[in-house]
Amino acid sequence: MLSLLLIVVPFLSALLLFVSKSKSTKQISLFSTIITFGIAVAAMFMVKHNPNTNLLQLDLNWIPSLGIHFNIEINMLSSLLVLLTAFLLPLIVLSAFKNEYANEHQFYGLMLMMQSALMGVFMTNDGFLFYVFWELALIPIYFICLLWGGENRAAITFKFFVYTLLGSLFMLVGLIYVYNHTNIDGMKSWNINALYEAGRSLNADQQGVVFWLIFIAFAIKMPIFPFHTWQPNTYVNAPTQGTMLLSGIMLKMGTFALIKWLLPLTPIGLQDCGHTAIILSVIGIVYASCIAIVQKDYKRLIAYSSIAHVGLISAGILTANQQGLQGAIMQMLAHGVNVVALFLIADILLRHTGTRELDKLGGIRNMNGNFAVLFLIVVLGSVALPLTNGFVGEFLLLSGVYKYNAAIAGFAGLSVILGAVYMLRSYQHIMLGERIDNHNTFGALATSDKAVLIIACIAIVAFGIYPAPLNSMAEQGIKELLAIIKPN
Amino acid sequence: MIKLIPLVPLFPLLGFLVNGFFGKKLSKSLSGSIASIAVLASFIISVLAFIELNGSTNKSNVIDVFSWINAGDLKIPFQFLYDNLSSLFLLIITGIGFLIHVYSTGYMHDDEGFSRFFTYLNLFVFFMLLLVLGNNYLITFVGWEGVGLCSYLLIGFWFKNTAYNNAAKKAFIMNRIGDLGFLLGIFLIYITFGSITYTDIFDKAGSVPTSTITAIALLLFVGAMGKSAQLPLYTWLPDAMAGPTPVSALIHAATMVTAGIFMVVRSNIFYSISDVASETVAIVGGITALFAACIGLLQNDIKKILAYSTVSQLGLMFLGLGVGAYSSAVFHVTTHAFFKALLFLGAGSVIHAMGGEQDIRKMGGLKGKIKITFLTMFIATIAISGLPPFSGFFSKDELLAHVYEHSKALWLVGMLTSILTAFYMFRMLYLTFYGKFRGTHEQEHHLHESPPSMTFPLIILAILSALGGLLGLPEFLHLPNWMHHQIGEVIIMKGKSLITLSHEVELILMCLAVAAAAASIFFAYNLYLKNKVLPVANESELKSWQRLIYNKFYVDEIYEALIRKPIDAVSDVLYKYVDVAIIDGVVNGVGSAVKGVGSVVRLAQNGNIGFYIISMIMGIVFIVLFTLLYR
Amino acid sequence: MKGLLIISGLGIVAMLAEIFKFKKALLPIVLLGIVAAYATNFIEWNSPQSIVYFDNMIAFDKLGIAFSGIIIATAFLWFILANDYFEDTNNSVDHFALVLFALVGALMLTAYKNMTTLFLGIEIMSIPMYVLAASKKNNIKSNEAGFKYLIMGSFASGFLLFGIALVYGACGSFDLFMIKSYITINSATLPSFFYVGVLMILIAMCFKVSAAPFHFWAPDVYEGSPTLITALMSTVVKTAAFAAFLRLFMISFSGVSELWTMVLAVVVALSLIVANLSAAMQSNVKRMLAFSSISHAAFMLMVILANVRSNLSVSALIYYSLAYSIGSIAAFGVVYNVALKANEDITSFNGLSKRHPLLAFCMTVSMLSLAGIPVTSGFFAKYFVFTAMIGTHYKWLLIIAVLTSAVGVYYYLKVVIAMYFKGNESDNEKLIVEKSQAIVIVLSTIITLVIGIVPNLVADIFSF
Amino acid sequence: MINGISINYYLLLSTVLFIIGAVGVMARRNSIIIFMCVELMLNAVNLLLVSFSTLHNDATGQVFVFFIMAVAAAEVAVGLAILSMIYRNLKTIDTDILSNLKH
Repeated sequence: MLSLLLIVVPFLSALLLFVSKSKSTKQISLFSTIITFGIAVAAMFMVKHNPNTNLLQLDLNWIPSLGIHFNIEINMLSSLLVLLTAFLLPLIVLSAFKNEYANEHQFYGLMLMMQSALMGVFMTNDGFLFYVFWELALIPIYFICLLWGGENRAAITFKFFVYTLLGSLFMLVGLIYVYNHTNIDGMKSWNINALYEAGRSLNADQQGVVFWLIFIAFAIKMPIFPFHTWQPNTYVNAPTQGTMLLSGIMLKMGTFALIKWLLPLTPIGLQDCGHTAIILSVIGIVYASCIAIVQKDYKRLIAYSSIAHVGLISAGILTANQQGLQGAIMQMLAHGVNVVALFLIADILLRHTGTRELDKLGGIRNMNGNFAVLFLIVVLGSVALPLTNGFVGEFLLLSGVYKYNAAIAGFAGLSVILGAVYMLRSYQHIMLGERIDNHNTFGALATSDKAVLIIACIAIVAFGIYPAPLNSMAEQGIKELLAIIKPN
Repeated sequence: MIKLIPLVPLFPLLGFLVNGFFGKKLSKSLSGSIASIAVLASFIISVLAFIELNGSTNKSNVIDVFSWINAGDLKIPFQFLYDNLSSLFLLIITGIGFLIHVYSTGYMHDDEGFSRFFTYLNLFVFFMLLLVLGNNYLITFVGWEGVGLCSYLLIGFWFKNTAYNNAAKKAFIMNRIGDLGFLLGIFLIYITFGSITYTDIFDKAGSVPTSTITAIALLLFVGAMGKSAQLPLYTWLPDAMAGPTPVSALIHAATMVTAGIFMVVRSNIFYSISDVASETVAIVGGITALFAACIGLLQNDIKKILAYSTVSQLGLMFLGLGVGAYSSAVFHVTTHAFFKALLFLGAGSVIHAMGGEQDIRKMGGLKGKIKITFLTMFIATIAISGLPPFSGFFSKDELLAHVYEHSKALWLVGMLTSILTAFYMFRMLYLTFYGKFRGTHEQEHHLHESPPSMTFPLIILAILSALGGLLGLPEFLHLPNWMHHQIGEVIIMKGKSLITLSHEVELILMCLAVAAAAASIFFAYNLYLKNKVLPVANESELKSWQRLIYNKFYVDEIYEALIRKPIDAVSDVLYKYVDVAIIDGVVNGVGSAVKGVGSVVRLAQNGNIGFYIISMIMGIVFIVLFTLLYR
Repeated sequence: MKGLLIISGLGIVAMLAEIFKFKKALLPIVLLGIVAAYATNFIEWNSPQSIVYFDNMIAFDKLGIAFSGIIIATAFLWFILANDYFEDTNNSVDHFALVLFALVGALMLTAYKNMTTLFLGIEIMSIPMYVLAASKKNNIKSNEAGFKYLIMGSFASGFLLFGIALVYGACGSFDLFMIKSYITINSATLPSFFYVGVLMILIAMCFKVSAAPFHFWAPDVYEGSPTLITALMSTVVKTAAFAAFLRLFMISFSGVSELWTMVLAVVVALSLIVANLSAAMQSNVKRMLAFSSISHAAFMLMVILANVRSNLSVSALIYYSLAYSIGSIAAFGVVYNVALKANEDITSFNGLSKRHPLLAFCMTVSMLSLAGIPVTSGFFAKYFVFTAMIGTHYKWLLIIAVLTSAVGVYYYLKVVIAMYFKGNESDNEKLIVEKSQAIVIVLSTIITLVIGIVPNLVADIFSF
Repeated sequence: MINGISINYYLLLSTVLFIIGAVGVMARRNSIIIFMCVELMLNAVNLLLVSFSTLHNDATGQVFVFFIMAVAAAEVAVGLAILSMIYRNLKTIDTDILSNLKH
């Protein structure tokens, strides 16, 4: 029931917004997202302390003849992603308060729609339903980018949509292929366990094919080098909240799906092809980091940094060991928070100074010290300084990759250095030194922006120092998953 | 008291929080006092705990704080290890830290970022304490990166100045290069031992293949190279002098930069097992020592001289570590902390008196004007030059004796370094305090001794620099070497760290060192005091070898040309050509190819019935023929 | 069968309307008649076995009734949508009659059991369509459309007949089951002209469903015909053609499937590529929908291809036809209304989201459905095709289908972008849509969504 | 064998006729001639059907021919109507002119 609420509450709120066109759109959305967050927290506690309650799962027969169920469940792993989604949405909604969007009831409505679909993606235990939610999540974000994006948005969102959709179609083919091999009492089934079983029963060649078919969809979504070129443009052109949704949560769809929908499905395929995929991921880390160094637009810089981060996450996942996977989960949580904060900062910069160009900024620290501190904490979180949230994930990820192959880990570890280079460089350009042009005021932060940044910073530090509550869940969840991937 | 050890890092953390959140609202004196008292409290606990430790038989105390990271078989508790090594470092950090806090209340008194400064300083102390207290590599690493962060913040303390910001960034990034090595070392340890907890792994090191141990030791050493500014990662340290002088004293002389030494001593078993690794450490240390000392010869910025001297001294310590002289190295860390902190603080006092001037060519004749500063700095200079009976003499001598036993060539390098050290230190002393005042009239008028809050730490440190040698009196003279016993507890393979030289040889070495230093001082005396030679103002008047040294062997420029520029260029190429042109080009190319083919294909739809019929018939003929023939 | 008779009767009634002057009442009568036809159809569905008519030349089995149901339902929606088409023309009753007779042909095609009825069904359906295509008498494009349709249609009929003749020559019968059994018994001694005959029939049927390289007529005819007639072509006519195709090749020629499956696979591949690539470059929405209908035809052919191999349920094809028909009705309805004041160029859609948000929403849903995005019916249609195909050894075809689907998304989205993104602020003149049409469009949209969310409503009923 | 003549000859003849018709449709520009060629194709089929009908001694083939003839007549009627309409609008029945709908 709780799990259904997580989908239904945002969905109904979105419908309410679409229909009512109320003046207090912002308040309604904030209220809805906070309620959802409350439910998510409750669900997480329940997972931890009372996992067998049937409040957490729901299994309705949707299309019986095809073995399709409306099957959603909050378990150890999904609760973390659900929590992330529920945690970020209020922040994203709040961050939009200072922007005046035309037709804002639609804007907020679409965001809530998106939340609903994302929740579905993370919770579902039915392969078909997964695909449906996966695509459904694409539509609101497409419209958000299309209707409220920057210049040239039509062509860019177009590419984004077609590109990701192409990937999804391949995934659909891969999933159907596995589905065709399922057999539950003579019936085919889309149930995740049936799919796992069917996937494992395939021979090496078949698993390899399925692996690539599905991996491509995730690789495009995350995105992994060299399927990433839609991403920077889309991130830059999307409205800030769209970018936050894309990078903060939607990106995690890819990584999470990799964990839940690919690794256990094709263990042999992973063994045979995982290496190539890891290498692609790792190339992406260094490649995107290098490119981030020379970016002039701060938002684009963050976009590339996101590619680098996700490359490491993906590499960690594909190593399929406890540390890599657990690190991936932790890093997803951390990256979600950090990147949302970073994009908000980019938006604040744009609103207060009219530009995001590094060369035109500078000296803001003189004008607003509090902002500088918050910004710095976020930067430190994203360069994974110890005792920030980014560290635990990155450390575990790298140790997972190291376990897999030391040389690859060494190469991937370059991100430790390069990340510091581009993050500190941009921070210096924006905040430090003297102001270049003659704008000498930056102004105080809006309360909503400040609230978002402070909450993000608290999360960054708190979960950096004491990650255990989340980490223990990730550990447990990954252990269960590994028991499926590597039964012996 | 040992149970209270978690309080030691907690106090500075609290100080940090108080100053960080409320600093702006507090008065300067309150803000400074809070910070200083926090460190003082830690110092007091450290002292009490130290006494307890020395009285007890249990030399290795593990204190659980909380459970931190668990990932399958990788379990990393937040755990402290309080033993002879960490207890000593605690004393150094909190003791000298406290003095420098006190000093800073005076030095930074007029700065607008006063409370911010103490916020950072307290945070630094917190991280430094974590670094030495951790019972596993990861907590050490947390401290390791944390002090790097504080170093970054403090170097760039005056954030309006772009050069300072660049220096800060450089420090952070250089350190991160080392940190990557450290991190990889940690991973290898984890893979090898299944744990990264000190108390679990050191005993097992003997049963691991030496090649693995070598790899671990070398990777860890990469980390040490970054943090302790060894070749080739040393260039950040001289630039780090951009920070306020107390910072240079605390972070870039007494504590943070010795973290590398600490870590190597902590991991001594690896270096004892692996000859390759220890050789490397020794050679890198030796070369760095000599190299930095050379550069120090011709520097004119008072803080830069001290910075290169620090690099050089750190090199000496690594030289010692490389030959297995762990306790001597720690001994030298201790004495170096005293006299180098003193030198920096003294330099700070000089700069304070000179109204911000750092160029020794514009100083001179200060000894009468700022007596306490002069006297204390004089003591420190003697100490660093290795003249008995000051502390530097004992520690350096013990260290070089070890080196001599191990390798004559390296010993020669060490000797040369100390000769050069004596020279440039006295050059600095003479140019600063003797002769005539060369600054502006205004500066001369302004000259004054620093307030008591600054001179008090100077005096304490001067006493320590003078008497610090008592901690490790030469054993061959049948005197008690306390340091050796103290550190000996944490050395797992003791054999390597014992000196087997005959007493005569040691005595000769000692005399030789003293004589050489004295000669070098005399040379400096002749040059700068008697002949009143002044460093030239213009670079073009230098001889070519001097110019080479003056420009620090162009290392920064080489790095710029070999690393930074290529990375920027490659990144630019990657972005403009590979990413936008090739990869995105392919993606867009597919798109436009579809459109292109589409616009060609649609031409077939030309509207002419005749053509449609022909196409149909061709289709039919093809299908029929193909099918029938194919069958 | 009773439905077929009712509709034939309706056609005759329509012709009488002019004489007996009840033109105004004709539409209600026709709608009532169609409802009645649907009802009888439904009753037949529930009767235990199929009833045979005309010496086994027509028999409404489950398959036939299912397709008839779709056709009748679509026609019902179409008639409501088209009411002002009939009002506009001065001889509207004739058009009524023509559409109804075409419907009769279509129904016949769902239930034929004999080559004769196949041929008659095709012609009864096609000849009125030729006239309807050319029904804008003074519009040169409409004339041209009718002419092209006629010439090429009769040309294709020639091939169909030639093929039928050859098959008859080999087997000695027009009856589908007789042919089937003859093939099974004498599979080794079939004369080579028999094979040519089968291929000829295949080609003619490919023409009727407009598969490449026999698709050339479709874009031109779709574009030139009055929009509502195009809607009829892409729904009723297309569904009927597929019903015929399916029956013929499932029943009669399944014994020689290795002969034609390869050909069909090539045809499908060619259709997918040509249709999607050409559609991507169209600026006329109607023409774009024509090319899109070719691509959907290819998808439906894939089901036939897969069925032969894996004997999967034909419900996939039925579902696909339904989804496509409903989606097309909505799409053409919107195109028709948008083009009333302007033309069918994509620029006419600019800013539709402001001029008529409801219409824009419906168009978006039907575009997403045609593009095959969940949770629209089009997605399930594609899903069924993929599921059917993945068990066969035509996996390469699947890859082509996936790739070209992505191209498809491109051109469907172009319309969406035009509606929501393009257009200047000043040109916000509201679009006025007649209520009955709006109802049909919204209804179709709702059906699209409902059977997209609960596909088993349809799929389970039609699983055999 | 029909009256001592092999069926293949009938087959050949009607095929040739059919091809002539098809080529005519393909090559000619005049719409009327195109119609005539279509008729030729249909009549080729008729011939074939009749001969097979005789071969098989089965009347259905000949019945089919009646259907074809009826349908052909209807087709031509519609066709000529459309043609006359086109002629009214364009004053020509050349198929080359009828290519407004393209690409």
